[in-house]
Amino acid sequence: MSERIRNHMDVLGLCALLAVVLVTYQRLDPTLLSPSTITILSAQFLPLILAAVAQTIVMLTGGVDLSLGPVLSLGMAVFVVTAADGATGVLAAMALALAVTVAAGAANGALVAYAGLPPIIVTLAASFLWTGVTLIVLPQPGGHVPAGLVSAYNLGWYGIALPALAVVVALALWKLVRTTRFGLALYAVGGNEHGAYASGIDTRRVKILAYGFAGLFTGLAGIGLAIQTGSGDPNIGAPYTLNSIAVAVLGGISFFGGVGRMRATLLGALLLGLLTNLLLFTGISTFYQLILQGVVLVVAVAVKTLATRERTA
Amino acid sequence: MSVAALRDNRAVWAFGVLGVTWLAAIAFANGFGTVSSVRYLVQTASFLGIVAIGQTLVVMMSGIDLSVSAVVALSAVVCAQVASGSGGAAGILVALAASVVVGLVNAAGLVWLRLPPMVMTLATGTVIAGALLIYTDGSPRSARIPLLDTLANGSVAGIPYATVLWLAIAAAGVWLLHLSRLGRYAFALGTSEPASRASGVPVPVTTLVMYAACALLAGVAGLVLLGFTGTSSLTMGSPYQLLSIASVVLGGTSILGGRGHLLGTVAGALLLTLLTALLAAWNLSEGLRQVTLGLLIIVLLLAYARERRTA
Amino acid sequence: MTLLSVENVSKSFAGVRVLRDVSFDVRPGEVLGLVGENGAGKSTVLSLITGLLAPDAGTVRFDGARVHSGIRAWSPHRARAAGIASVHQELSLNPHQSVAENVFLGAWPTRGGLVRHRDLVARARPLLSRVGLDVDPLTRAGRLPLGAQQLVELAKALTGDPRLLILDEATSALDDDQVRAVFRVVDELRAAGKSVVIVTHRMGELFAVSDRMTVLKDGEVVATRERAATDHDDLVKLMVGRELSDMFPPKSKDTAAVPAEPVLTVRGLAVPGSCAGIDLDLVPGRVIGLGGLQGQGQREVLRALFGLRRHSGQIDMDGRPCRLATPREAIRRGIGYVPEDRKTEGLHIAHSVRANLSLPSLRALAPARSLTTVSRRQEARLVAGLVDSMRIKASSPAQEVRRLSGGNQQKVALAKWLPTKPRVLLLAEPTRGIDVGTKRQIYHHLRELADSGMAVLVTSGDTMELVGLCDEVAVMYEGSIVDRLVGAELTEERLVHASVVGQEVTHV
Amino acid sequence: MLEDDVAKLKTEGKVASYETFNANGDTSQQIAQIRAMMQQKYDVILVDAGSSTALNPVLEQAVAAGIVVVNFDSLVTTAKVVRVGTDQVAWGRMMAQWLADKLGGKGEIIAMNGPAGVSVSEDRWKGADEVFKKYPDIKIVANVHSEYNLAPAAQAFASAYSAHPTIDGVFSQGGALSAAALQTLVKQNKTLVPITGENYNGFLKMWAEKKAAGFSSIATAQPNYLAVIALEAAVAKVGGVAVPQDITVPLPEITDANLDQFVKADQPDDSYPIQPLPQNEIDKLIGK
Repeated sequence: MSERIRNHMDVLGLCALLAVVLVTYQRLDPTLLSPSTITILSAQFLPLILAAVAQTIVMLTGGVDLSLGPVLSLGMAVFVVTAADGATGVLAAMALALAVTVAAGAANGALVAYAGLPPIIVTLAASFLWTGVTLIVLPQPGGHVPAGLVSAYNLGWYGIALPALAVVVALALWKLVRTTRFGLALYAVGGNEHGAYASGIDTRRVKILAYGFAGLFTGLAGIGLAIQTGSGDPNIGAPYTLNSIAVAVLGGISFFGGVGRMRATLLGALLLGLLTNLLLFTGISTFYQLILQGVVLVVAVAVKTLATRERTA
Repeated sequence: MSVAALRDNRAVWAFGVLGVTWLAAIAFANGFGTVSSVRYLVQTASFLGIVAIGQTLVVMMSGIDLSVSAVVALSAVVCAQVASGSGGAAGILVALAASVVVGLVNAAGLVWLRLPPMVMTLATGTVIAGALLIYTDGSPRSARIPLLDTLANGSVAGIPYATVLWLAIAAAGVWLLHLSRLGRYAFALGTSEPASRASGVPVPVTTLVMYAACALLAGVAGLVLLGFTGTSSLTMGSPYQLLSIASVVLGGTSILGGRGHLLGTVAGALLLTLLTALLAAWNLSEGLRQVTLGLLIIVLLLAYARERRTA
Repeated sequence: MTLLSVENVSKSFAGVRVLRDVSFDVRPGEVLGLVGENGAGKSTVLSLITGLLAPDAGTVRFDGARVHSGIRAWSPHRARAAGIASVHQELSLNPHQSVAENVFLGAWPTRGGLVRHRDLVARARPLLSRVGLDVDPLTRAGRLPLGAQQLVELAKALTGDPRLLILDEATSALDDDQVRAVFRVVDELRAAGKSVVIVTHRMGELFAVSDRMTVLKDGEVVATRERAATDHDDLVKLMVGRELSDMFPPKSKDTAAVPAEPVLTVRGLAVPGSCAGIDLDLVPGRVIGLGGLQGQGQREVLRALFGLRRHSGQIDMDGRPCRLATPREAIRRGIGYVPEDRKTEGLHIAHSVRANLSLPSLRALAPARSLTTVSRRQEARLVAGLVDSMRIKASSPAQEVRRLSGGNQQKVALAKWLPTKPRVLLLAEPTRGIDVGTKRQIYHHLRELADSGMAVLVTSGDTMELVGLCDEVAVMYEGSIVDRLVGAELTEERLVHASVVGQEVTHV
Repeated sequence: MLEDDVAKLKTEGKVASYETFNANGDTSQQIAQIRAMMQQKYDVILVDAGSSTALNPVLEQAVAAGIVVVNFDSLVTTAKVVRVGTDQVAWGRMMAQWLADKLGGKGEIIAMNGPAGVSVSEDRWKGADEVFKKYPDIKIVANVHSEYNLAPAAQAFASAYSAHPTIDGVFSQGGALSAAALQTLVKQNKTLVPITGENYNGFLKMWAEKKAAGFSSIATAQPNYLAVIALEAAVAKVGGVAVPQDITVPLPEITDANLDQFVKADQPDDSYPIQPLPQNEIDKLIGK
């Protein structure tokens, strides 16, 4: 079954790298595996992980989402503007924020599906749009997140790392979606769109749903970031657009669609996050962090491409 | 050219939309008819326009350059830094050389490492941003270089030098992309890479030249900006990253490559600058302004930049 | 009683009528052959039936009901639900998903809303064996050879237990064994009272399987014939409107005489995983064929000689060793290549006829002394000459290649090499999916080129073509040349026999 | 300036080691860095906040962990850390008041603001808006947002200006913005209307140059000694001094009259010249 081994090669490679990073990390920070460190780290990584999940979904359809950062900010803004104290208040605000980001994603998807515009330029134009909407919802940093929620999330809740739990739940949700017909159709549309259409798959519906799901996970990332920081900031999402692409690519998701696994994206996000943190411990100037990020990206993708490419002259 | 061919030519559309928008601006907004306003618009459009011409070269071969923003900053910062020690001429040369090197590195990554253009240029952009932080220790310098000062701020017969430079670059670009052999190769690559390889298109050379030219133009834009403001900063290129791509697309060039005309990008850059200026002239909140800009771009793309369905 | 009826259907694209008043019907338990030259409108008619297109006028009825009416538009989705399945020459598989996933593409069986892989595999197996395919259902579809992928398509078409199966050039990538498997399925369906519409350019297959044949020409139905009431010549006459006696040009006159010096000698050519020990002598004036079943390494030999595959072995040109590591080197040495996959590798289909024809010759049209500026005048002259001599039918040189018929596309893919004055021409499946009239033209062109001193190497899955066209055929089996047929030995029987040597199954 | 002070305090034995972290505009990154500092048990964290709200939880945790956290320049909203800054609303008020007086309470102006959605620009505008509300005859014809960066600011101003060439003054929130506005007027050879400013040397130089031509301005500063005060406050707090939670440093005022003391003709454009604050003033501010 070399076929299956080949399919898991990149995941195994990422796992090995991650193990190396974790061991190094553990030596520099022995509290790595304590509940409080896990809570803190997972709170820190959650937005990037979920943003990368969203980006992965879009990339699986063969697209790319340049409006991810603004939509993340939008979700955050709607959440902090509407969040009231108490469980119902928070849940209502979450639902509203997610509804808005799902709608934003679905709007992107509808433009891609019906307008015949390439995803990259639809989402490029949409990035201006959603930035504007965010600024209307939340003109300056502020808003309100119940203090109890913030501390439970960041410091642990009866010893449970809520952010880690949230990531696990989100990924389980994806796993479920992945095994539905829609999940398979998503891969089919990404792998051969015309073929999928000719086989009776409603490719437009699949795309709109896919972008909608991406909106959902982007919104969750925004809410996570809001709870982590206890407030909203209309500009905070911007770096996530390119970072999420970097993570997805690191996880082996192809720009051409139809190829890649979510667990690889997860590993990519953890790897990139831990590596950056590691630099903070080693005392190397943080200026080198960007260089490291760029080099890791190039090396990882180049190794994968060169290892798997057809042997042409 | 027949009427049907004109209707199908999206670059012509871009100029049409630009003309209509401009007329509408003159009719319905204050001050857009004056000579000084026109002059200022074309001057400010030049910065974006120069970057966008470079971007067109790579988009046409189905690539994309996400490192242009970093190269704009790189060129300005390096020039300012070097000029303070070794004089303006050295600064300019070193800055342009550094830009070209970035372009060559990008192309090398695509050709020999087979990376997708988005990944490679994103990565070089990130690395440059980091390298600039280290190089300047976080605080880049300012510099007054007479040549750049004149280039950015001077004018001849009422036309800003920056605009003259832009148009000259556009003319060179038209030759490179539409008249020269290399341009044909770029179009071929943009349409189908396997067919191009099998037709003997020199893929490495074409890629190297086009990406180097793109980076060089981003570097030129950085220098003009340095001359315009007299200062360099690490983020001075960021507005040009997405706007240069938007200009290319609004100019009717297909983001998938192989279709469009470089002159359309000139219209695209002007159109974007004009729209931004129009929105600035209206007293809207920044949020509404962004929403309007986003919607306008989407509407324009829907009007004439739709891709043909392959089905 | 009819299952499907097409009534007075018309359809235009961009003002060009491609179908005019087309009517025919398909009865239950019947196999209808739909024949006609390329561009006659067969694919368009089929697209109307499968929901990829809607007609401008006329009606399509399936099971008595009009399909293009009502609130919901007819679509592949609805067609499939109604019991219409189709297999096309162009694959609709997703290369990245498993065979099992592909077999149920778009109609995955679920339990509790979820798709279980174990179910998929279990349910895919019988379907795969029904089409004679022995592969692990978990293999990625993209890893299978082309013919096997085509059979996966067929298995996929059978999933919904279709009442009407459409086979559109579905056998063109298959070898004889695989074709037999397909026909077995067709017979089963017919026996079960289901219907089949088949489109193929291989006349033999058509007569082997159809009950009736409807002939399309220039978008109109010219005749529908019972199989018993027609023969090969009759059909061809209907398709092209004239008799086709001289399908193949006469072969080179001096086969028996001492051949000229080979321009390219190949010794021990090997491509890892595909072929080994290949010896070939390509001689000016001669057309050499590479025969055998599908996928025996023929394609890789050509790709290696054109520098598209890494290879080892001794290649001499004019008696001197040469390296063919990239297509550019091959082209510089005077080699031209017309790949079987013309839409991705042979042509820039989104570009104009002009741009395609001039691309390999730009070095001459834009020399360094003109600062590499392409001379439009010379280019126009070159293109006009080629369009004229190859009789390429295009509205203008600016027309996009994808708008041309398959035959004209193939002519462009061939013509673009001529100005580079190649000494060796490599062609893979030069007439796949091309109508009879154009086939004939291409055969004659190839012979003319050979007569003018070119060495031609052709691979083909069509034995008749190899026998009719080539001076010599090297038969490949599992990556090696197992037989060489020249002169009187070169017959269809010998060729087929050599192709299956080493196989347990004997040819019937 | 901060480095000098660090060196001084090191020789006095009050600071053992000192590290700089740069988040490069990424707030999530800044949070990660502060976490790392907490884990490495720094005694003092000085922070120039990338977001006015996003850092609140992590900084509060740092305080809870016993670290002395002093926030300077761009301030956060939590009251649990020591904040050293200026009153941005007052900044806007001061500039707007000067402009209103200059125009005699009447005229058309363009407002040049910093990037939308950032507290500093929103606060400065809040102060200015309060003032302008009192003068119904002052009409804000265009309200422009741009980065605190010359090139985009110049483009934004030029756009607004070409639509409204008859303005009587410019309210500007920052030095680069003021410089961009003034530069545009000079380049286009237009009347030099009053423009509010900041101690951005490029602007000060141009102001000094055009003063003779009748250009008038006012400028204030976000003094770079805020960092020094922050450091001194932190060291004092570790040393047991009762440092106030909020240290509001008074805004300096640069006018046509005292411009010469500030402008530094020999220094680059992007420096922010300021008169140093005497040590006794600092001590007073930090409650020594």
